[in-house]
Formats: sequence, C-alpha cells, structure tokens
Amino acid sequence: MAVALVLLSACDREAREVRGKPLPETAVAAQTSQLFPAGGTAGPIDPRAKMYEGNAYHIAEGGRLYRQMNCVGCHANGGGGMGPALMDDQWRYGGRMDQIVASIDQGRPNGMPSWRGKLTPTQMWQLAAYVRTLSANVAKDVAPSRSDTMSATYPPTLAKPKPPTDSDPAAVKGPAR
Amino acid sequence: MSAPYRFTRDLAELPTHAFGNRSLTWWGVILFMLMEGSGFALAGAAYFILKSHQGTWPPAPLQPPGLLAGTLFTLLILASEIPNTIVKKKAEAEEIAPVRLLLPIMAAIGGLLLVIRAFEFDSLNVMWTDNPYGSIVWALLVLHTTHILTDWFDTVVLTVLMFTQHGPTGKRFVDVSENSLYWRFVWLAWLPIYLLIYWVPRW
Amino acid sequence: MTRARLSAVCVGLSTSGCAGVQSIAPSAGAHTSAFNSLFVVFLVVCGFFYLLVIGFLGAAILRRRRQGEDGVPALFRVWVGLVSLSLVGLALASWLTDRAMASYGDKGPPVRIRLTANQWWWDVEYLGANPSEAVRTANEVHLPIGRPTLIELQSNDVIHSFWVPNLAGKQDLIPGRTEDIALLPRKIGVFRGQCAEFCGAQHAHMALTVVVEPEAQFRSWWRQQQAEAPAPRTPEQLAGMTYVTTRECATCHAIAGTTASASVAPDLTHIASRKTIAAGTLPMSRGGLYAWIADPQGVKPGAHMPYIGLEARQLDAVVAYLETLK
Amino acid sequence: MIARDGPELQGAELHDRLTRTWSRKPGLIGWLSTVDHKEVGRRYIVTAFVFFVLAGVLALIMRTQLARPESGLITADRYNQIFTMHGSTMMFLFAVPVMDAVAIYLIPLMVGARNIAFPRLHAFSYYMYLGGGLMLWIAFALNIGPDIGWFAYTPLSGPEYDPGKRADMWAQMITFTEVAALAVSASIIGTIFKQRAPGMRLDRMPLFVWAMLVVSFMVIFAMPAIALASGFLISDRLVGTQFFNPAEGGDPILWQHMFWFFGHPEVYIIFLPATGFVSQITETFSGRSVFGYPYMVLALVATGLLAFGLWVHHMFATGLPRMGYAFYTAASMTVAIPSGVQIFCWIATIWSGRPRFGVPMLYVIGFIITFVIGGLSGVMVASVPLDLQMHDTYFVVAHFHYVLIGGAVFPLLGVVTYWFPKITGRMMSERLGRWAFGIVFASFHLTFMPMHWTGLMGMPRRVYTYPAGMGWDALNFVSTIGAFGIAIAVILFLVNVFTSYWKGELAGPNPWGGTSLEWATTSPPPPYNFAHVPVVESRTPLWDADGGPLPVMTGLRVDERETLLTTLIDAEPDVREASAEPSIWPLLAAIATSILFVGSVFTPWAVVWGAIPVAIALTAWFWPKRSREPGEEPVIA
Repeated sequence: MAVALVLLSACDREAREVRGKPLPETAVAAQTSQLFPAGGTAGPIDPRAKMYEGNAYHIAEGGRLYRQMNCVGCHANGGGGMGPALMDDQWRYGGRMDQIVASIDQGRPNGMPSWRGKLTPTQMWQLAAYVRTLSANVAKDVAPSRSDTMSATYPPTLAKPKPPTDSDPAAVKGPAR
Repeated sequence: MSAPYRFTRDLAELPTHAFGNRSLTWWGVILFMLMEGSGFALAGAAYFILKSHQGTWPPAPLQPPGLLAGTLFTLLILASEIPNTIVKKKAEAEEIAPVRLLLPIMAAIGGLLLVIRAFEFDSLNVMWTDNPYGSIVWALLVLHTTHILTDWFDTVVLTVLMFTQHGPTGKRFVDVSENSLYWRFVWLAWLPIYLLIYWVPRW
Repeated sequence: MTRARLSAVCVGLSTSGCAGVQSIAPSAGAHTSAFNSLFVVFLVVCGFFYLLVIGFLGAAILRRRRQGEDGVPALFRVWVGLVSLSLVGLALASWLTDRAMASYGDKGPPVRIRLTANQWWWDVEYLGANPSEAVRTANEVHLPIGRPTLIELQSNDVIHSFWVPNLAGKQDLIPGRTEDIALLPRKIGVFRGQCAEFCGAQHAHMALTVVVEPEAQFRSWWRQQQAEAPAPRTPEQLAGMTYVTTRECATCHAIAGTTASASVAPDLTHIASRKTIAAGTLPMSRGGLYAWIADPQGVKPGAHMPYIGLEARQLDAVVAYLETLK
Repeated sequence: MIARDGPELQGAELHDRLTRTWSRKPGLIGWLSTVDHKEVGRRYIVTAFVFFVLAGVLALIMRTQLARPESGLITADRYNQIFTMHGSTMMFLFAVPVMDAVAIYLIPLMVGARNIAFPRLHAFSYYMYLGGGLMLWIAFALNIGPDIGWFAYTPLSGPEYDPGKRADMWAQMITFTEVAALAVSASIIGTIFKQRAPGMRLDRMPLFVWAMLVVSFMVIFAMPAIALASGFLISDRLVGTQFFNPAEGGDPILWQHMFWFFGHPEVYIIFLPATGFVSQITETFSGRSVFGYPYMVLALVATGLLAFGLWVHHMFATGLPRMGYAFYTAASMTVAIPSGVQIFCWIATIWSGRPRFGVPMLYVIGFIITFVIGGLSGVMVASVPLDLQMHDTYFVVAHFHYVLIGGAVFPLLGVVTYWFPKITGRMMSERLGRWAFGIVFASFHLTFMPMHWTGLMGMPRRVYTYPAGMGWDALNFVSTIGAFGIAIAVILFLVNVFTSYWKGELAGPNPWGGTSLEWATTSPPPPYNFAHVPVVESRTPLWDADGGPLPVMTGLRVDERETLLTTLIDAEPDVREASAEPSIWPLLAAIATSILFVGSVFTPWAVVWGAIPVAIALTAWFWPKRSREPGEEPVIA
C-alpha cells in the first residue's frame, strides 16, 4: 500500500509529453521588465513552471539541449567559467523557473545571448528545468545522476537541496528591494 | 492411507544434530558462500574488463590507494582466524565456557574491523563518481563491507543467544560452528579483493 | 492517412513495389550470396534431422508389436555419432563462410564512409581523399556497384545496429567505439536498411536508404552533393531561407553555403535530393515536408525535432525553400 | 512427552497427531505464516500463472498493434513499455518462478521428505517474488513501466537516456526475483542433498529431481551476474557511478557480458526443469523407466555446464574478435548434442514402452515436434554469418518462442494436467484438455511459424510499427490470428482447471500409475506428506511394490516437526533434525526488505535506514521460540 502511494505521487514526474505545451511567444516575454539583476519584483510564478520542473522527461531533454547548444562552453557542467556557475544557489537574475526561462529568452548582459526564436519556448522550459537540477533545487529523485559525458559534477541525486537566493553583485543593487 | 507397510528400521536412535556436511545448516552456509563467491568472482571479472579500457590503472593522475588501513585490516582479519578456529573446535566439542569466552572476542574483532574499514574508504584516493576505476574499487569494498557487517551482526546475535537458555544446546553449537565457517569465507574472499584494490593498481 | 503515407515511402524507394527492399533473400551483395548458400546447407541438414526425429517419433507412437529395447542402444550410438558429425560439419561450413566474408573488403579500392548513429537518424560522411571531396548527408547512402565500401560506424548516444539485409549482416554502433563493416554491392537498386538494436522511443523509425548505382551515376551524385546549396530564386524561397538560416532550424541543422552550420541534426544542404524525410518516416514530397515541419511530434513522437508552431505563411516559405535544396 | 511413529502408532491416530503437529495455525496470521512447501508451492504456481496471463494479455496487445502496418492503436512509448513488460514478466516473473514453484511443491514429495529444507526461507522467497512482481506491475500501471527491453542495454537504460524511474523499477524487480530464486535454489538443493528417502541413492533419483538439482546450481552461479549488473546499473543511475559511461572509460559492453552470462543460462534454467517434466510424464505414460537414465543425467549436467560458455553468441554483432566467435559458435552447437541425446531417449522410451496417450502425453508429443524446430533454428543462429543476418529479427523471435513455449510451456501445461490430481485430489477433464491441447498446438504454430519468414524478409524486432508493402503485412496478420488462438486455448485450459477443481472426478493416490514417491501418498497429500519415512530400493519404487506393502522406516517424532537427514550419495539415514515451525517473520522480513529495495530506487539512504527493520525481522526469524525444540536437548547436565 505504501509502495503504491509512493508510486502514485510520482505520476507527474514520469509523464512524457513529447510535444510540450505549445505556448505563444508572448507568454515567455511577459516578464521583460526583469532586466535588473536580483530579479526586480518577481510576479507570481508562471503556472507552467511546475509542469516542467518536476518532470524527468523534460529535465532529460533539457540536459540534452544544454550539451547540444553548448551551454557547457560558458557555464561548464554547472561549475561556471566565462559564464556564471549554475550549480551554486546564487542567481543574479532570479533562480525561479520562469526567471531562468526569461534569462534564456532575453539574454543577459556580459555574454549571455538571447535564444528567442532559436529555441522554442518548450525547449527553454526544459533547459530551465535541467539547469535547476544542477543546483539540486528539485526533488532529487527526478534528476539524472549524470550524463554520458565526461562528468565533473557531483551527482544532483546526492546533492543537498539549496533554496535559490538572488545574489547581489556589489555594483548593481536592485532598487526594487 | 490404509496401504500396508513393511517396517524396515526404527530411526529413534539417530542423533538430533550433527556438524559439518551432516547438517542442513552447513549446506545452507556453503550454498550462500557459493552465491557470494560467484558474485565476487564476477565483480573481479568486471574489474579487469574495466581495467582493459584504461591506459594506466588507476587512470592518471590518480594515486593508488594508501596501503596502511587496508594492510592493517588484512593482518587483523588473518589473525582473527586463530580465535575463530578455536571457537569452531570448542563448539564442535560442545564446550560452552570457551565458546562464551571467545564469541564476544570475535564480535569485538568484527567491530574493530568495521572501524578500520571506514579508514579504508578514506584511503582510496578516489570517489565512485570520478571514473569506472573509482566505481569498481568502491563497489568491491562496499560488497565486502556488507559481508563483514552481516557476519558481525550474526556473531553478536549468536553471542547473546549463547548466554541464554538456548545456548548450551546441540543446535546452537552447530550454529556457532557454521558461523565460524562463514567467517573463513569472509576473510578468504577478502584476500583477492585486497590484491585487486591495493596491489593491482601498483603493478 | 498514415497508411497511405507509409506506402508512399515505400513506393518512393522502389518503383516495382516494396517487398524485398529490406530482405535477406533477394541478395544484392557478396555477403548475402554467401549467406544464402550457407543457409541452404543449414536448412538441408536441419531439415534432414527434423524428418529423422519426426519419423522416429511417429514410428514409436504407431508401432504395434513391442519387443522392448532390442536394437535401440545401437541406434542410440549411431544417432549421437550422426548428430556430432553433422554439427562439426556445420560449424566448419559456418567458419569458412565467415572467413570468406571477411575478405570481401579487400576487393578493389574502397569507398570510405563514416556513419554516425543518433537517436533516431543516420549521419553520413563520405571521406574523400581530400577534404574538398568530403560529402555530408543523412539517412541516405549511395554506393557504386562492384566496389567494396568500408563504413566506419560510430554512435553519438546509445547502441544502434547497422543493417542493410540485402547487402550484409549487422554491425552494432557502440558509443565510445569505432567499429567497421565492409559491403560489396553486386546489384543495382534501391534498398532499405534499418536500425536493428532497440535504441529508444523511435527505434521503429530509423531507416536508411541505400542506393546502389553504376559508377558513373554514383560519381555525378557525389559531385552534386559536394556543391553548396542553390540560392533562392523567388521572394517566397528567400523568405524561407531567411527563416531557416536565422531561426530555430539553424540552431540544429546545417546548410552548406549559408550561415546555418549546426551539426546536431541532419544536414539539409541537399535534402530535397533524398528519397525520404526523418530517417524513412515520410516520403520526400511537398506534403511530406509540410507534415513533418508542421507537427514533427505527431509524425514521429519523441523525436528531437521540436514543435515550432509556424504560421501558415512561414510554413509555405520554409517548404518552398527546402524543396529547392536538390 | 516424546511420541514416535512405528508399528504401535500408525493409522488414524498417527494421522491425527501428525496433522496437529504439521498443520499451520488457523486464521489469517496462520495463513500468512505457513511454511508448508505445498501451500507455498501452490501460491507460487498460482501467482506465476497470473503473471503468465498478464504478460499474455500484453502479447495480444502487441500482436493487435502489429496486425497491420502503421497501426496507431498504441503509441511508441506505450509499446516499448509493453514489450519490455512482456519479456521481463515472462522471463523473471513467470518462466523461472513457475519452475521453482512446481519444484517447491513436488521435490519434497518426490524424495519422500516431510517438508522442504529451510522452510522459512522458501516462504520468504515467495513473498519477495510477489513483492517484486507487484512493484513492477504497479509501476507499469502508473506509466513507470520500464521501456528498455528485458535486456536493458546500457547506455539506453542509463541515467542520460532513460529519465525517471522506469529503468530503476526494472532493475529493482531483478533484485527481488533474484533474491527469491536464490533462496528457492538453496531450499531445493538442501532438500535433494540431505532429505532424500533412505535408499534413494543419487542414481535412483527421478529425472525431474536431477533436473532441479542442476538448475538450482545454475541459478546459484548465474543469478549473481545479473544481480551485480543491475546493482551497477542502479548505482550508475542513482549515485553517479561510471561503470557504463563510455566518455569516462566505462564500458556499455560490460553490461552485455554480465547480462548474457546470466541470460543464456537462464534459458536452460527454464528448459531443464521442463525436460524433467517430460521425463516424468514419458516414464509414467510409457509404463517403463526412461531409456538411458545415465545418459539423461549426463545430458542434464553437460547442458548445465555448457550453458555458461555460450553467452557471447548473443553478442555476435558487437564486433568482438573473430576467433572468439568461432569458439562460441562451436560451443553453441555442442549444446545440441545433449539435447539430441534427451530427445532420442524420450522417443526410445515411447518406442520400447506401452504408451498411453492421455493429455499429458499429448503435450510431450507436442513438445518434441515443436521444440526440435526451435533447437534446429538455434543451431542456425549459432553460426556467426547466419546470426549476423537473423539477430534481432523476427526469426529470432520465432526461434526462442519455439524453444520457450514449445520447450517449456507445453511441458508445463502437460505437467499441470499430470500433477493436478495430486495437488487438488481431482482429475482434469480429458475432453476439454484435448481441445485445449489441439488449439494451443495449432495456434502456436500459426503464430510463430510465419515469424521465421517475417524475420528473413527483414523485419527487425522491437519495432512498434512497420511500413506497408514490405511483404510483412500478411505474415503479421496471420501471426496475430494465431495469437488469439493461443489465448482461446489458455482460456479453455483455465476453465478446465477451475471446473475440475470443484467438480472433477476424484483421483485417488495414483491415478496415472506413476512410480515416483509423490504417488505413494494421498491426493492431496496431508500436511506431513508421509506417515512413515518411505524407503526406496530402485528407480521405480511404486512399480516395485506393485500394490504390495511399501517399505518404510519409523521413529520420527510426531509431537514435534522432525525430518530425516540422509547421507549425500547413498541416502543412508543419518540425523533426525528439527524442521522449522510456521512463522510470520519471513513475511515481515520480506516486507522490510521490499521497503528497502523500493526505497533505494528513490534515495540511496534507504539502504541505511531500511537495513534496520530488516535486521530486526531476521533476528526475530532466527530467534528460538520455545525452551526445547528438537535438537535443543541440553548437552550439558
């Protein structure tokens, strides 16, 4: 019985919605005002976040895109390089699913390109879902332990979950706070 | 069941317990050792298959594991065969006093071995996530630790039992004897694993 | 509708109906001829033994007069001897055939191809003598008749298996390794290969078109494939090209001669010259292109081509442009 | 108060007192605590057949999907789960357990023992098996069914390509069934080695007992391979080890070696018990002992040994060294010799006996006609050049269904008919039985014979659909019709089982005139199996007695559970040892272990906290209950 319950609670996690949920482009762009570091005033969280965040299939697809789109080039396997580290719990532009999607969609200063029109919204959500596993901000049993590449990271399945915080680089303090 | 019978022999005189291959417990232990043994053998085979894909073993720039803890462990587990043999002999002679004396010692040795084992993990110089080398040496060590742990637990339970009214009975002496037999397997299985973990990387 | 569509793929492959384009029996290669001979040997020997067994069983069941074991022990010895001898014979025949097959790659200067398997398509690179001769395409291989072809096999993700039954047996493509296989085509035709190792959701839609043609035809195909993509000629084609090379398409696909140069999805430079779309899933046609681009996940659920949600105007333009990529 | 059976204590009074000693406790707890091999065996058999029917339904769904090209009945994702579930269930939850199940019921009866060796262990085994099966099927119902094939090749089954818990469910199910199979093997070997009736020397054991002895040892050597492999897979997926990661120097082919080192012997683990069935039925229905007994035993042992040298023939397409291939081709063909010997001996037994053609015998004949085809196509795929074409096509699907259905399921259906009267006390209907046999035999060939051609015409396995016009359409349609025929036959068979269970003709102890010891006791047997210890003086004890008095030994206690141990080779009486009382702890230990296993799919820490209840349950299991069990007579004054 307990087994059944544990398994039941896992249904969303296992669904494989191959089409994603088609979204109008504007839906992602709704939060353009957030070009401020530290996230500005974040509105209520986008309801789609949950569907992608807790879903193993979307996370796996996001991982594939992360490697294929060469995110590794700047962010490494989450450890950071030219771009900021993604496996810590510090987020300059907000660590929520919709905030990460906004960063991917719009690009950010100092090198992060805008992927609008290059990736579909579904793919951006998948990427965001994957990126959040790097910092173990999702249930550990949804994340893959590693990819079939040279893996330099600690398995997300073993990491301690860290609540995301918005870091504040000294130069720019969000006025909204 | 009204078929008539031809009575050929009365078995009442047979003993109710026996040691070695005359007892079912012995066979149980032997079969368990066969299962575990083939598991270890296959893990060893996997070790060499994974090794065959690497230029150096351990893969550069890793260092082979430190020798101190593993060697200490090996010496202690070899030395433990002395009390182990004695306790087995005494059990088969059905003498309760020496068994009650030696079993706690065996349990203590097991506990000490587990402590040293913790330092062994520390001396491997590699994590299981690093590469297949790390994965297989951790797997070997974890597999063997499981054996130490189960036999240690078994010994503790048996030690307690020997001090109860169930202690000085034939059946319990058989259990003690077979527990000693299993301990022999635990250290015999360790020797090749010791070589795989500590010495093959040094070749 | 789906049924009609797939039949169309099949017709696209072969004008004379489809049965046999992916089959062991109609041999089109040196390996399959050898296979067929060996198979006949096995079939005859095994058939003979089957008849023996059934005959003995039938006799045992129907026999009226029973005289105990008379003669059975002697028969037993004969039987065991016969079985053992035949097995030795079969093993020997098998071994000799295997050796003969191994030598087919040496018959003449080979065409060299590197085939990389992906979930769920084939990346094809012709390795010319110099880089300018190299050709990159996908899901379709052209081979000159009578010349050995050496194919390097690699995988980018999971284990796949290369299998063109009319030409030769299988060889797995294993990530982290490079395997190879030699083919020696002996018959002109269009054949179909298919991934033969279960490789995930769309294992069933991972086909490879193999065109065996005369040397001259092969040469002209090769030259044509080396060319860059033609420039668009109508405003609609131009709009299509602009979309393809600047938007989502270019994130994964490459078209030689344009700015699109990604390599995680099939090369589109001469896509319209190929016989199928999406590794044998749809026939190459305007309708096929529309179906595939409009709703890839409906055609091949789980494939890595995403649903983009093009507007009708954009879709028209993209298809119009892709159709020019001969 | 020590009481023993003997000339002065026999008949009805002995029956009452033994029944009191050997019965389980009443009530639900008693039902769950039973350690009687007959009750556990029955549950095992019924559970295995439930899984057989479930996996059969999956087969029907697959066949319906494949009946026509480009069918959209089920999605690719579902189909992949379904074929994985079909294979995994048939292999791990039906074929192997059902053989164990029949052995659990029969081996103690055949060797004349009061109960199986390690009674609590085999009860534990059943609950583990049930737990593994439930876990897999609940997962499947929740769309977490494995979709990686029953062979789960890495890296497809690894962390990158199979997101979620699907592959973990599969791998953990392996752990469950492997624990169950190993536990049963230990019980069976213990029973065969130490609990045989006095006089049943090794060379007098029934051939089914020999088969199970060989099979149990094969399980002991083969199962650890899959246990280790699935352990590696789970740790790759859960804690990020690198065993199968090619980029880090791990080896996906290592998985295949370990899987097939188990997977090939697995086929013989299924097939050899079936040969034992065939030997028993053939012997009884031919009215003579099996021709060439020593050759049969040698063939069993040889097959068991050779089975471990063949695994590479599943990997011919991976590109291993060619000389190695030649060796494995030779080894694979060699295994045809012992099979040929067995086939000959059975037919020779029929030839030189006085055969009767009851339903069980019909299945034996169906077995020979079918299995030999599978064996011969096996010789074909042992050849490297042939295999490289046939591998992973429907030809191979045809081949192994001929071997597994023809070679194992047909004998199994025969055996159910044959031993049904022993288990239930009632005969199965002969008429329904003949109909079921006829339909299943014809439908089987209708289903799988065309697959030889579909394979040769290039249709690969494990595809959820195929294009029209490849020449496969008609053949596939015929196969689908055949599959429904098999379903009808199975339904008929089950109807026969159910109606006969309540209304069948009463059987009496020995309805077929068999000669092995299980026919010496009542049908169904009493909880204590035999009132007195039977004595065996030849290979055919009951035919020797010829209705006259059976030789027996006496002197086992009737107030305590006591069983006789005999010597290994000659089965001389040696020790009277206590046999375990019923206990709830095997069930509780199995529940604790299941929690550990299922928990460790989600977090590695489950291994740590899950071990505590397991340790408690095991301690309680082994803790002596009362002050004086047999064998606990104090040895010190």
